[in-house]
Amino acid sequence: MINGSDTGFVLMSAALVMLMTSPGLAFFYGGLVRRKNVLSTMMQSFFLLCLLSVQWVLFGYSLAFGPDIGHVIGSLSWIGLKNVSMAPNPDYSATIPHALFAVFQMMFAVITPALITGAFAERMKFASFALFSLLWATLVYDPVCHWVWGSGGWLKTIGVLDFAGGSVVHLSSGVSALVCALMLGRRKGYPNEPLPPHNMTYVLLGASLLWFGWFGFNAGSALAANGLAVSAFIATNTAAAVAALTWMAIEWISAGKPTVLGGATGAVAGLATITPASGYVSVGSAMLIGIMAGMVCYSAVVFVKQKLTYDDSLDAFGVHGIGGMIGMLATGLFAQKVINGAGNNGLFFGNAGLLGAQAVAVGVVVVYSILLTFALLKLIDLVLGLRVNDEEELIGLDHTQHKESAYTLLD
Amino acid sequence: MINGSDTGFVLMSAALVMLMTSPGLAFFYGGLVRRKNVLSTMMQSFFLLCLLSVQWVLFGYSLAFGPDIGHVIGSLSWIGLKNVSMAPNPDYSATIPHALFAVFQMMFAVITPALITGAFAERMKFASFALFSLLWATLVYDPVCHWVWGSGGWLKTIGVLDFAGGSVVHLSSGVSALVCALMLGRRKGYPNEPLPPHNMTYVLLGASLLWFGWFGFNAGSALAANGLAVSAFIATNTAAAVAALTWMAIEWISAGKPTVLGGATGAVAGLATITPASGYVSVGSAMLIGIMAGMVCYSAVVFVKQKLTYDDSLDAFGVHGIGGMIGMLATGLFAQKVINGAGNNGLFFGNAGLLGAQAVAVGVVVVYSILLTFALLKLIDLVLGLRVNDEEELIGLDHTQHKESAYTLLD
Amino acid sequence: MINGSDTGFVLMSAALVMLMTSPGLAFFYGGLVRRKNVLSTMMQSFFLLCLLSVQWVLFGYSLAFGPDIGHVIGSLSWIGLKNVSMAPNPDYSATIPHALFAVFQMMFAVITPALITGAFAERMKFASFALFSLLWATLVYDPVCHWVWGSGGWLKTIGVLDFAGGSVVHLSSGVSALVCALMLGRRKGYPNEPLPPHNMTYVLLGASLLWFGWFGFNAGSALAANGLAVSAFIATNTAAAVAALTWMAIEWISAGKPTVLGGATGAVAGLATITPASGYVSVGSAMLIGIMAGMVCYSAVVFVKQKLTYDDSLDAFGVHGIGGMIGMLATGLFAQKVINGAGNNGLFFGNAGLLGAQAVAVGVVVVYSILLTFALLKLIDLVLGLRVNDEEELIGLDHTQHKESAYTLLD
Amino acid sequence: MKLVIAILQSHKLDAVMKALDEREIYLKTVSNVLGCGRQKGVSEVYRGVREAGNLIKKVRLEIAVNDSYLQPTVEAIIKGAQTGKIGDGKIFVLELAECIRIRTGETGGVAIG
Amino acid sequence: MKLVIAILQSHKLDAVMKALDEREIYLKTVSNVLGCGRQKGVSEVYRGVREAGNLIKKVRLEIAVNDSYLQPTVEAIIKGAQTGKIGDGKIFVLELAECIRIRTGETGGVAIG
Amino acid sequence: MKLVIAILQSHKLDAVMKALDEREIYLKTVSNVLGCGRQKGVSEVYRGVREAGNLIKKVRLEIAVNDSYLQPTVEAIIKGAQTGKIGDGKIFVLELAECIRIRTGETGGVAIG
Ligand SMILES: Nc1ncnc2c1ncn2[C@@H]1O[C@H](COP(=O)(O)OP(=O)(O)O)[C@@H](O)[C@H]1O
Ligand SMILES: Nc1ncnc2c1ncn2[C@@H]1O[C@H](COP(=O)(O)OP(=O)(O)O)[C@@H](O)[C@H]1O
Ligand SMILES: Nc1ncnc2c1ncn2[C@@H]1O[C@H](COP(=O)(O)OP(=O)(O)O)[C@@H](O)[C@H]1O
Repeated sequence: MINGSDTGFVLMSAALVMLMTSPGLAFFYGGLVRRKNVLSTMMQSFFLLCLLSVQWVLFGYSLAFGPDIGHVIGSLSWIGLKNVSMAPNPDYSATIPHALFAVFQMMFAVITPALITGAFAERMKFASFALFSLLWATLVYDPVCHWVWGSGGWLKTIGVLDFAGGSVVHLSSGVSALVCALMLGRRKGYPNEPLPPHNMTYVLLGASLLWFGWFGFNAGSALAANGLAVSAFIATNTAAAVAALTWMAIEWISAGKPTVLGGATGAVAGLATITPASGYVSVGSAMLIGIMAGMVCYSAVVFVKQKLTYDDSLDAFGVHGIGGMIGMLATGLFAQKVINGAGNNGLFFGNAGLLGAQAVAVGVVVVYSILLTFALLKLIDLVLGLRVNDEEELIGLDHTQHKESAYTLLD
Repeated sequence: MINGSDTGFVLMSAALVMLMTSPGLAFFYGGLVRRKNVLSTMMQSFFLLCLLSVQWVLFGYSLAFGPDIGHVIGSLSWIGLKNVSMAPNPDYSATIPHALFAVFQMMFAVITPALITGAFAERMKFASFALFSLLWATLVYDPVCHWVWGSGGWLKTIGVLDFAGGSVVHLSSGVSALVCALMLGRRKGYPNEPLPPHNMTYVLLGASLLWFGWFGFNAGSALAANGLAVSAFIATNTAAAVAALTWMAIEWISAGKPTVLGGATGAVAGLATITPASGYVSVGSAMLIGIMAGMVCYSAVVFVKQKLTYDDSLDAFGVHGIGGMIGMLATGLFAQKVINGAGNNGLFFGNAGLLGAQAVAVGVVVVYSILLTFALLKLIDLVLGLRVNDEEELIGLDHTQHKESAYTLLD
Repeated sequence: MINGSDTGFVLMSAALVMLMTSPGLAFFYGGLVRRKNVLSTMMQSFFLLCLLSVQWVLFGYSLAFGPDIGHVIGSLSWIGLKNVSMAPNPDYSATIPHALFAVFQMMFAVITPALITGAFAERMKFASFALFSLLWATLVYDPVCHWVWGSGGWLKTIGVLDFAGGSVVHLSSGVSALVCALMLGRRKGYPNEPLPPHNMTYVLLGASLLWFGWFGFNAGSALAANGLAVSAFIATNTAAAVAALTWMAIEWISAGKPTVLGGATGAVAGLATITPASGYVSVGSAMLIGIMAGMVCYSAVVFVKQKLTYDDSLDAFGVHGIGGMIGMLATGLFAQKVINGAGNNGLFFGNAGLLGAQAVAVGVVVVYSILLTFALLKLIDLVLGLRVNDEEELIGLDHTQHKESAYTLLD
Repeated sequence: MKLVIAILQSHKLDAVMKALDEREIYLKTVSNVLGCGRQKGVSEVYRGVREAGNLIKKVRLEIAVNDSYLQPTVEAIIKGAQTGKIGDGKIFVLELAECIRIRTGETGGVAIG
Repeated sequence: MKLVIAILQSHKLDAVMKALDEREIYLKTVSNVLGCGRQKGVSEVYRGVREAGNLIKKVRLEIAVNDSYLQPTVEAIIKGAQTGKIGDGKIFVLELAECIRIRTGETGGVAIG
Repeated sequence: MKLVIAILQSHKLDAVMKALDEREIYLKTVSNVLGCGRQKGVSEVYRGVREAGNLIKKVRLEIAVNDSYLQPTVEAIIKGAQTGKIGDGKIFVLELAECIRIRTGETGGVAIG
């Protein structure tokens, strides 16, 4: 039966998740790039909000959550939200309108490809980006989402736990981002020339709005205004805070000063990492997960990337890919049935099986994302080309892709 | 009887609508003007949040929603929110405190005159703006609001449907904006000199916050956390996305590139247009309405305005006036009783009568807004003058109207 | 019994209060400082969000709200949120999970020390700031919170009313800010050289987000989605609007022009002032309180500070200290049992006793905050020193404390 | 050849550019500067504090001209920028030793226009 | 001694700096300017309005050199900035009467490098 | 007449202005520049990457003076800006051919002050 409190709470949560993509992610990423590319970077988030909203309504939701076909994909019987009514669908949520579940999930489908854009900032053609994102959402996101969350999805069936999208959202986008970074190649000048963030206050604005919106993302994933939502809220906030402190502490010790970018990045890493675990773990476990997130993502961003010298411009892989991976595995370690009866116990609470399932999910999502992203990029490279030309890259994408500039110069 | 879920949902919705005016509209408009006028532009939104909050509590709510006098205006028996208690008023909302209905409506009364400020940006005297807005809110907004939404209001009585303010908010303000643009005259230099937006990232921030807040505006207008709110939420998001895509597609075809400003403007046009229809139409209809919004508002802003060379600086008419008009008529075409039993069927669902009522509402609101706005501006021109003088316009309104500047120059 | 509507409403309110600290306060304060210090200023808010989130979970909540010890402090039996379950704790809130009450209160514990940072902007060492804030939160905030709000707290026992934190949040931080300003000494150049705000649009963004978040702060403090929350919402909005108008009116009369900074500051002063009273007073009283807030805080900021020439850089004392004080006393004047049965009548409604209790609370909090803040600063000065050296102050704290700069210069 | 540097009120730039266009002087370089002159700072008021910062926003115009164009350039600037009130700005003229067009490598008088 | 002032396309700055480095000319001062030359403004489009603002973002490079370094400096700038298309910019050379290093008070040719 | 151009550390501007005021040199024009000199870039660290951008924020001061004021101007700048550490900046002196006050049209030495 429809429950008003749950409905109101999930409606507001959906709004909060929308805010994460734009202005949240738009400003987080936009502040990090150079002045001449800020609009093109923000545009990618904003455009995906538009594009995926339509894709989801038209067929994306049906593919991801529609009646199961062979455990791998949803059927097309819900296209155009046909049969998605205001009655609840107990497979997904017994107390809110089915259409609300669909629109809440829409906001996840929107932000996931937007996360990837961190990898190809400052050099990708707009048309190619748009085509890639549409295909990726359809061929990667929708199936993976079905496997993990769809009724009948095969990863769900083997017991994988992913509360709010560690594998579906962060791992899939993060790994794909790495493939993008490798295939697009580095920005001109990277890593020899300095490419400092053009507006760090935007980065902080974006990170703060992401943190705020993440309450809708994780607590909202309880799909009810209940104790589980509260538990997820606390785990989320705690992991974000701890990961940010961890990151800053490492900087303080190793480089002498904690930085704003470190704090912001650490918080986002903590948020990404706690995501799959947020509805299954205690506040103490959330702290440990936050510490892991801070330490491992820091290493990935600062050491691994610099060693391998690929140009994941805004660290979509280091933060979301690695964070999603740790989070999925940590769920296999720290999950507790006393926190969430619908979940399972993890290794530290006597059940080794869960960790296995989580590892399978990680492996499968990584491999599938790599293969599909690779194939899609190859294809688009043939048809449209991936990168703007050198001259356009030098002039900047705001001018060359959108005929606009972000700021005027004269007062 | 008071229902906690509905109360909580409408409280949050009211907060979201407040956010639309400032920082939402403040940044959307503020980014579009030149550096020297950004504070004066933002100030207009912020100031109206303060001014109208008080006007509404003191007498605005009573005029708009108070006990009906002759179908045209509310009586003064609710001034100072007298008799507006925590018990529900079933005329307006059976499940939330009457006072909550009043404060939710307050946020609509706040944003409506703020929308007009787009027309007189960069040249209107602050005192004249303040006086105009107060009078306009009292003499235009409050009566029109009563006609359409007030218990006993004559447009309501003839069956006009306006879910969240297509006529009350967008049409009334948009048409008045056109009158303001014509009577104030053009900015110095317009249209010969380039007047590019001084900060496009602010425009995107504002547009995104408007989109976010619009969930409170439209879904909140269900006044309950129920299926209708969900339906309005989806229609809103869909129309915004489709209108933005339509706008960008037109640009892409006609000018070679989609722009950030196009996307942002298209989204706002879609949001304005879906507003009156949002609680009465299916998601499919919302798509069609979005396409119409994109195409017609684009034409109004790009072709009509440039042909007629009036200076509606920030396109308050082209976006909100035209959007409100299309939306009201589209409601007459696409409304469906199966979506909202309290509504009616539109032309495409077998009932031509509704379209007639909608057309009457459009005609009446247009004529009334034009006449009153014209008269008010004439009056204020006599008393205070409307425009700053040439020197002040050159120096900029931030300095001359507020003795402030937005940004320092030296680092 | 747990109530879903209340749970959902308080969850969202907690998210809103989180938003107040960062980006709300971060941008309000960050816009006011000079370019070279903007990151260090914003960082203080963001860092406290991280630090206090952890402190609160670890032991802060237990000290403040844990089982009472001698009416002065909570015991340590709730450390790590032990025994803070998803069942309600009727001492604090009968209808929401106890853990939700804890996390809602967390956001108050976060913002309170962040308010103080306004006093030492642009000159305090980061390490000293961090240590000070942690100790202050533990030794000032937690006990004061226990006295006023903790079950068994002695100020609560004598009948002090503080709905959402006039004494606990604003008075304690504002008075401590004054001590900080005095002990740190003035910024180099103050008051002889001009130190204009480097980005007034950020100030407006911050103030607007504070206003928005304050609905969660005050209405959320009803801890239920009910009439009391509605009443607090209206009082909050009204007082903010009236105080802003009052401030701008004074400027208009005395300096010829109303300013954006005046409007923003007035609104925040109104919000701070109404905070303790918001759940106890009528909308009419809220107006009067708003006028008082505007007039008295204006005098404190403009006349008193300039006369005494201490450098409370961002007016944390003048706005929050004075505002909290007036608000606490005004609660003693304007409170009404008909608004909130759990409250009491104030002097104007026939009960002089309440004013006495409020005055005691003000006195106690002022004296305690001064003494402890003084002692803490002395201690930290010995151990770490309080101020950066002259060279570092000249170069700016962004570089010297965080090795970052907020904006790049070349396009 | 001369290099003319003019410091103008920001809001006079458009008028000056128009006056220069009339004299067919199209090439120029513009930048933001802060000026400190006889003009008292436009007083701004922040929370009651009058910030009489005497650094005022100005615009700096740089124009390289052949000698025969010096007179018209100066005239145009004065025409566009003069109000007769304090703060109108200054024109500085420097001897220009050489001018090179990067595109072609041309030097001297032909490179200037 | 000479003062070389060059107006460049913003995105050519890196290449010019590299070319200067190769010739061991390290000291310079850079600023943002808006240029108005033969180049038509990069047309931007805002709500259908083509803003052919003919003020285009450029970078201004200022390099003080001893006379013997003039030639390499000019060469390096041309090497780094030349595309052959309109908008490449100009180099202006002024006679430098004196140069003083603030740190040491040194003057003349030794102070320049 | 001379045109003095000084490149200073941003945070020394106030001290320099004070020193100039003491010598009754009030008129000047200030702008933001990025300097590249012997000073190694203040290293900033973004996600572990040390951005040793060798372009450092500086302030550019332009003062037109009559010849008799040249010495005091240079002295004042040195007094206000000198720390003895690398990065203190440079002073460049150019011959000023003409100076015109836009407000009055006055030229030469009287127009400078
Ligand atoms: N001697 C000078 N050196 C450098 N800049 C100057 C000089 N004199 C004037 N300026 C610039 O010209 C601007 C206008 O000068 P000001 O004295 O205010 O006006 P006026 O020329 O009308 O007396 C100043 O703000 C400053 O930027
Ligand atoms: N005579 C001049 N005076 C000042 N600046 C000039 C002059 N000529 C060119 N410039 C600057 O150089 C830039 C490039 O000049 P432009 O004419 O577009 O290119 P080109 O040198 O290839 O013909 C201009 O935008 C302007 O900033
Ligand atoms: N030859 C030059 N040409 C142009 N600018 C210079 C020159 N030499 C120094 N500068 C400017 O002066 C600043 C300070 O110079 P630097 O070499 O760092 O200090 P110092 O003068 O103490 O050796 C530089 O950042 C640069 O902006």
